[in-house]
Amino acid sequence: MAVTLVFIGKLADLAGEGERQVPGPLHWADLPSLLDADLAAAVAGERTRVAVNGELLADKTALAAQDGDEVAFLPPVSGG
Amino acid sequence: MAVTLVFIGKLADLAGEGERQVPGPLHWADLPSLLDADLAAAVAGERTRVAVNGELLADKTALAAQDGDEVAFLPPVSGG
Amino acid sequence: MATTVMLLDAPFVPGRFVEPFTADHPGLGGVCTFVGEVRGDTGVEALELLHYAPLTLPGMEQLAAAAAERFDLMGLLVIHRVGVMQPGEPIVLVSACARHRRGAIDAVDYCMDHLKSNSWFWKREQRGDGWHWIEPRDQDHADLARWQV
Amino acid sequence: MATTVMLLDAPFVPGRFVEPFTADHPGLGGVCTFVGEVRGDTGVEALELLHYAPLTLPGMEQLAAAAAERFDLMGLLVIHRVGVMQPGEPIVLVSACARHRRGAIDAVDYCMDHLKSNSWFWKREQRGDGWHWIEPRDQDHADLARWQV
Repeated sequence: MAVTLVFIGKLADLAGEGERQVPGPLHWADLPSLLDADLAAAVAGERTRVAVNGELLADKTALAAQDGDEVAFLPPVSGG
Repeated sequence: MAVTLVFIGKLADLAGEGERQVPGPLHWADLPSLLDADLAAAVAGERTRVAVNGELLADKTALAAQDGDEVAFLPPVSGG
Repeated sequence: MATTVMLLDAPFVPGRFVEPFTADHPGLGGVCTFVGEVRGDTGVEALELLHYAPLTLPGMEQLAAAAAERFDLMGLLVIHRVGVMQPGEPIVLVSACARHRRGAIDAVDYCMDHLKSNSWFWKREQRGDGWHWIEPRDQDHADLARWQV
Repeated sequence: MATTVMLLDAPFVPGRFVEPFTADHPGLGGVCTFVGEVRGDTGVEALELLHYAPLTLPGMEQLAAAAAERFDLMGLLVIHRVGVMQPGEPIVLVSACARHRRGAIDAVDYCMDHLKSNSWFWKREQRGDGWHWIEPRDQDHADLARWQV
């Protein structure tokens, strides 16, 4: 068991992959050490949203994920 | 040759027919002597329009039709 | 930009017109289509729509031309039934192709509002107690007024 | 009143969905349908639409429920493509059945405005020089603001 990080769209381009497993627990402050600088900066950008198990976080810096959780990093939507 | 009178919708019900031939020339003042009282009243009603050869008359009392013309009496439209 | 206007005196299947109309406009962004049917929920057994040839079709063609001028369209199709119809039969079809959806949707809305209250049709419904002539609903006049800016 | 929401990952023919949808609602007054296609007039060779399953379909279902509550509808169908599409392929279909046309047309307009700028899709276009991520047009945000009353 681990935490699954999901990168969507542009963020998947920066990550070089769509998903990645990292060991839990995972907090917002852990991300800079886990992600390349470009990706970490994009994830921290004000238009990037974060969802845990499909629930959007109102304040993404409150991120606190356990093993088995899925954390998605969502760039601005482009619409249908 | 004559003037063709065309009655649409409710006016055809009152006229008992959809078309009628009358001798030309035909003026507005001739209608009461040519049409039954109910039909003449409906034709004179403010919501009834008159067209000569497919052209609406802005003032139907200016009606002046010749032999060969088609005069249509048009009740309020009900829309499509 | 082509407009096509038709009066039909027999039942029609909307898809038979919409599919080739759409296919005729490659590169479109969107197509909006409205199909009105004879409602069957109010005791109506049949509906008859009368037209007056010298006015009805020219009036529809003027409406289509006005919509084509007002909205940014690639194509506009307006079909109206006349004659006696049963509940469930299509009575009107308006379809607009455009590069962007706003023009397509607004053109359909505009054409329907004008067709419903400002076109040369006379309508009567057959109910249990016979035929009744119909006049436009007040709502139709209110809808039409939206465009008078 | 039933709403149907689907994500499809392969090409679809709009009429195959609209005809049975219409037939499922006897007594309707009108059905309004919008079909958006991948535009082919601007050098776009292909378009890819990505979704995130835990958000995208629930978001569309909430939109359909909001439209059903806001407008007087008999049925609402919302279909969206995902995956790689070629110019000319349908990308979105919204169809609404109602007793009166105003509800059907407004529901389609409302759903399209929200789908275009406020739904969980990410889009990129392939052009001669590669793939480019797309963000909503300003016009889409302006369209959406029309409904915030």
